[in-house]
Amino acid sequence: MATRPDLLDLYRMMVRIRRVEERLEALFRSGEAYGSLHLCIGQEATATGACAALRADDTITCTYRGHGAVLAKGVPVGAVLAELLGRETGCCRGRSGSMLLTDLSRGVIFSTGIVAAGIPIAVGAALSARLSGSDRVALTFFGDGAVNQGVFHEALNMAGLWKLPVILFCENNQYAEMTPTHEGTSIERLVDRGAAYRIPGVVVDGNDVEAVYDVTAAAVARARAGEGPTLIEATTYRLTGHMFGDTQPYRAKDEVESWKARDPLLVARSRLQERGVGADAVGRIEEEVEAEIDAALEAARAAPEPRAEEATQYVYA
Amino acid sequence: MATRPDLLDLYRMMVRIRRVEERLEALFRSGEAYGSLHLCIGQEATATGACAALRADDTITCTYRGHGAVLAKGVPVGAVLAELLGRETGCCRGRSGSMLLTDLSRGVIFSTGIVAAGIPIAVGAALSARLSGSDRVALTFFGDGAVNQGVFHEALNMAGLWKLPVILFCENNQYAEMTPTHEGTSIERLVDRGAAYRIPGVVVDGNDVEAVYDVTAAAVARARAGEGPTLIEATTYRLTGHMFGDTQPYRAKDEVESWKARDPLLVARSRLQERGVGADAVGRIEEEVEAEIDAALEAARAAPEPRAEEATQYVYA
Amino acid sequence: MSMPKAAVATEAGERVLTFAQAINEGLREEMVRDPRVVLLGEDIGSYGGVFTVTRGLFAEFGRNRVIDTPISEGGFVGAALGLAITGYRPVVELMFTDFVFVAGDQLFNHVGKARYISGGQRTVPLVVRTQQGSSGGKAAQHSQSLEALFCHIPGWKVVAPSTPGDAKGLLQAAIRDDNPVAFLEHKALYFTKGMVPAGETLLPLGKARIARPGEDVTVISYSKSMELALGAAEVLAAEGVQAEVIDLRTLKPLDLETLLASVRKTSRAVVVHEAHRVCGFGAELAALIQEAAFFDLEAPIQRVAAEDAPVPYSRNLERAVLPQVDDVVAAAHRVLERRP
Amino acid sequence: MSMPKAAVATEAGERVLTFAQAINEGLREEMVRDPRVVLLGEDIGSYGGVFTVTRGLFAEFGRNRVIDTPISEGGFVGAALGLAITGYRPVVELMFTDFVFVAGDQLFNHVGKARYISGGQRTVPLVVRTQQGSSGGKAAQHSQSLEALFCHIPGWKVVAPSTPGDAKGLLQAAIRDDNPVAFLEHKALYFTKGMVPAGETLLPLGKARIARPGEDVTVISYSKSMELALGAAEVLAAEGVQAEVIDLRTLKPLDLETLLASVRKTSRAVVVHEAHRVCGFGAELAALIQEAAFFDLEAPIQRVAAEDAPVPYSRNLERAVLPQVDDVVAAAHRVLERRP
Ligand SMILES: Cc1ncc(C[n+]2csc(CCOP(=O)(O)OP(=O)(O)O)c2C)c(N)n1
Ligand SMILES: Cc1ncc(C[n+]2csc(CCOP(=O)(O)OP(=O)(O)O)c2C)c(N)n1
Ligand SMILES: [Mg+2]
Ligand SMILES: [Mg+2]
Repeated sequence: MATRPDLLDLYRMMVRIRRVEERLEALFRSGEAYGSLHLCIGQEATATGACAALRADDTITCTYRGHGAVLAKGVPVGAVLAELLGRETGCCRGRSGSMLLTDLSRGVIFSTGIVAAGIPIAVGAALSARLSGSDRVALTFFGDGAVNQGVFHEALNMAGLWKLPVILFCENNQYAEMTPTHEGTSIERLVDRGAAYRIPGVVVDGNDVEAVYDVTAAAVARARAGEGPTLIEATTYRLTGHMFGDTQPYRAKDEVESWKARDPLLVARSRLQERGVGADAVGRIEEEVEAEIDAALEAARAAPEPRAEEATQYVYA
Repeated sequence: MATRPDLLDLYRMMVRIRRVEERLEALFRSGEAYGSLHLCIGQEATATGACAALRADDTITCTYRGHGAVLAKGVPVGAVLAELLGRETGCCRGRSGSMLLTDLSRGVIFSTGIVAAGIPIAVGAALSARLSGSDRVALTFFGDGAVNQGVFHEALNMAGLWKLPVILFCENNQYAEMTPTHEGTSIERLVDRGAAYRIPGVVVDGNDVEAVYDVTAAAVARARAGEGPTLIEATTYRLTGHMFGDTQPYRAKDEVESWKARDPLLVARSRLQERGVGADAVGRIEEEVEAEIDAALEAARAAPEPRAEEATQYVYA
Repeated sequence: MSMPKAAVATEAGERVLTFAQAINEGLREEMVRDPRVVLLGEDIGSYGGVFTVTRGLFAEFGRNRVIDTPISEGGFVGAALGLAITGYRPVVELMFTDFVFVAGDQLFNHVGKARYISGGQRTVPLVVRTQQGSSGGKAAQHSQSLEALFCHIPGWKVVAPSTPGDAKGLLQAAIRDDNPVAFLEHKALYFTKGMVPAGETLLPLGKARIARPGEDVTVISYSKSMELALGAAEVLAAEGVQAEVIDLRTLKPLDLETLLASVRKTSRAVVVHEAHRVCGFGAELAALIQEAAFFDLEAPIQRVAAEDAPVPYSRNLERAVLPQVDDVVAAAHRVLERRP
Repeated sequence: MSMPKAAVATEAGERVLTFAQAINEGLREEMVRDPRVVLLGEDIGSYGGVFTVTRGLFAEFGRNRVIDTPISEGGFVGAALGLAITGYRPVVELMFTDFVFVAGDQLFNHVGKARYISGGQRTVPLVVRTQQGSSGGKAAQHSQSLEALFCHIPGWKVVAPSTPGDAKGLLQAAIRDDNPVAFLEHKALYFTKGMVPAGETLLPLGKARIARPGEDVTVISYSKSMELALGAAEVLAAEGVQAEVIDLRTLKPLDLETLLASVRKTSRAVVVHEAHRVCGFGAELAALIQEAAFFDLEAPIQRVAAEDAPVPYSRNLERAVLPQVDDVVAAAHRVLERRP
């Protein structure tokens, strides 16, 4: 198994995601970005830890709450910001917006706005790796609500049956939209569903980026070795609403506060401190990330919108 | 719990189903019945034992392999034969044919040709019973192949979550069409899937009609008592092809022969013998059933076809 | 958004309500009237629905009447069918019309066919409320309009209101109808306002409305595209052209009589919708009108609809793909000017 | 049913094959030519498919090329999409077109949109083979024809061949096409016979074929309904009416040019298909033809298609719901006789 990346690098990625999300929220507020926006603030450790365990040629599928994963897989901030500003320089030339981000060159093969629908696509990517003799793996992100959708079941059954190199990564952020996880299913640990497909399951603290890295790296190693899929349930929490505009009447302030105390950035920062990394190094990251985003945003703003005459281009090859 | 019905009565129903199926096969051969035909020969004990545990007001949903269940729930032979001859006197006025038999007055609320699709409908019928304060239960039949379909998962999740009075009855006849069960899923006992929904599961010898009755009656009692759903896996075997015309190249003659030795009618007959029921009583049943079917077939043949002018009637209320 | 208290059923008069409030009131009154009416859907319970349509209903009617479901559209549409054929009158919320494809098997192979294949035994009083169309930037999987699909597969009635008053009246009729009804709301209409009668407001399914009378050209539309039709009529009026604008309100059954009477008068027709042009409902309208009124027509029927591309994110691409007022005006010009 | 050994790719000449054999041969040749072509579906492996189409391929190519799936249509269409965007060229068998509704979300929200929403990054060389229509008595859930749905939602090409030779040639072109292609077979055609070229048989997608030339009326059809069109043309010929019969072969992209040339010549058009009339592909054809050739038409375009009812079981009801040769003849009479 590969060695765990430097925590400072993981931290930098989490800060990048957090700051991009905050920036996007502001851009929505001002109307520069539009449509719908699902932030992953509070969940940066899952995307970051999981993608850190992947190679460049490994693939991921993401949900509408996928900005973090897309960035963590290496898509430049500028390509994401330009996409959400509807620019031709966006990673999807302004055709996808927030929910459908794709960057094949970085292995982001699909993001979907349909709950659970990325899972069978990832199973196909894993089958593709198997058929071509590659030791590439496919990882698919989905939420706690997705485990009640039919294709979750169908995809896991195929993954288990064919022992495919796929990592089934469930981000259990305690809610599916406004509905608590446990109003959607009667089982306690979602990961226990793996047994229905002979897929081993593991629960991990989703706010601890190193723990996430470790379980994902183990699952990746299993998959590369031909030992089949792993179901990972990362326990986490979204610190903002389900989507832009959600006023969150459905949860107590206490609950949010208790999770804020376990903010994945805080967790990483205090661990860095324990390990003797100075406040200046951490602070520098903040500055560098801000500068990176400022520059990316400036470039995105300066970029052209897609041409209306090309509105029907890319429907067919 | 209700007392187990007389084995001779259960046997009579199984003989009725067997002889109707054989007659239908002949009617297909001659072209009097047409379309597609999925026989349940070899599986008579599941339909018979399960339906014997139900009240008249309990509901069932069936598959395209549903003639047996429909008869076992009390639909007259004549209504089924007339339907398959495309007559206006058929239980669905010649609109359904073999795969879609319905008789609301007997609680057969849906038969479907789509694998697994009856399961959520039965969950709805169980919810209906709950909402109306009735202790009615809903039972849904499906095959071993159906457990890999998305709505199986969705429906069981709802059933478990809401603790509905539904009996999930899987007839594991070892094959989904021409594909052995274990090429469709990696788990050994299908019933273990119940754990993914906190639904207790039980495996039963599906060729032993009394055993089937017993487990179903227990599940029904649980359901009526408000204790929720039960998943039953009845191990059985279809002794004919998947459908009319299937030459069964996919299975060894030995295998078929070994199951023929466990034909549910044989099992019941030898038990009757053990219990001292005379050969004449058993023989009389054969004769009575033949006479019943002869009369029903004659009536069906004499009945009118639906009028072409009424072809679009019943689309809308 | 705060909601005025829904009016008491016996109270007379009209009030200004939003489209979402009108539907909410329509649902509430039907639930008060008939205990068999139950709601199913995602986040419709204490939250009141992501578009606020079911607000207050959970508190008033409780969890046996307003049922929050897991994210299992095939499963809960199937369950609603099971309810409908055993005595209930379920109203299902499919959060976005795009999820019709997730529940397609239950909707089209089961719900729509349930009555016919039973030879009339089953009655299926089931309403699917969903919302369609674009509100800007929701992109390919959250902006579709799928009325043609509900019209193509037999067994469904299809309703697509354009005003709050129509929405309430048609919804109440849909709930009392003994057939499956696809009740197609439009996400960009929810916070538009209009006069809504208090109390029972039944509008018959299958009756179109002449939204604006005129003599020169018939413009046929429904749902939010009525804005385009009426907007174009204004522009045309300034040019001296009197467009007759018809709001179909119900697509199936279709009020062909009202359409034909208008087309026979104007000899020219333009149909407008937000769904894709290819095999859209406008094709059916064009085919029907030319079948029935060919010799009354002075020009080919024009369709104004979405291009053959998924709905894109970027604002100016979306504008290029979806129909605009200008496109309706241009189509009217074509039918008015084009003589051989 | 026994199958002749598929012809070697270099062998010249034509042989008589069944429709099923022609598709089998087309698949086989493409699999030999291109190792990226893989098949997925239910019972397609050692059994060779319930309609015998994949017979022998499992033995020849093994389990990595001919992949038997669980009964999980949404799952394996999604997996095929994953394969297609990572370098494979999957050909999926959906056993019955009716199961399109089970896999609808992957087909329409994902496969069809995959290229566009990625701004052209993804290429999706994926073929869905399925079979439609009636072969008698399979009733409401196993007899549908859903081409209009594939045409309505952008991103799919749609092919519906009527002869074994066309089936092979169009299938090979579909497999080499870089877009999702819905390849719609008809269950009642599988054991019909026709001349089929040995070896590579590429027919371009989007080219219609004049199946029978004529001057008096244009009859447009595709798939098995071509039998009705040609049957009616015989009847009409005996009456002295020369029908020009066009086999569309590909519905999307549509060969409008060939259609219009014919309609401009005959001034009369009848469209024929087995799918439901309401919002069927015939509506699109009628709308397009009147848009482009209105002033050339002498009569309204007539549609011959299934009634607005699910396909019933009973033979005589089924005959009443589905179009028959007589209906085509009657439609031709209407366009020929009806003058104001
Ligand atoms: C099939 C489908 N049903 C419903 C929705 C609407 N929807 C969007 S996000 C969401 C909640 C998903 O919850 P979860 O899987 O826990 O993911 P999270 O949003 O918490 O990341 C729902 C219901 C959808 N997009 N797709
Ligand atoms: C959704 C769906 N997919 C595929 C089919 C075709 N099909 C009909 S029966 C069958 C096998 C079902 O196997 P199983 O559930 O074991 O039931 P059995 O036929 O053995 O009773 C298949 C694949 C179908 N009817 N519906
Ligand atoms: Mg969640
Ligand atoms: Mg089976």
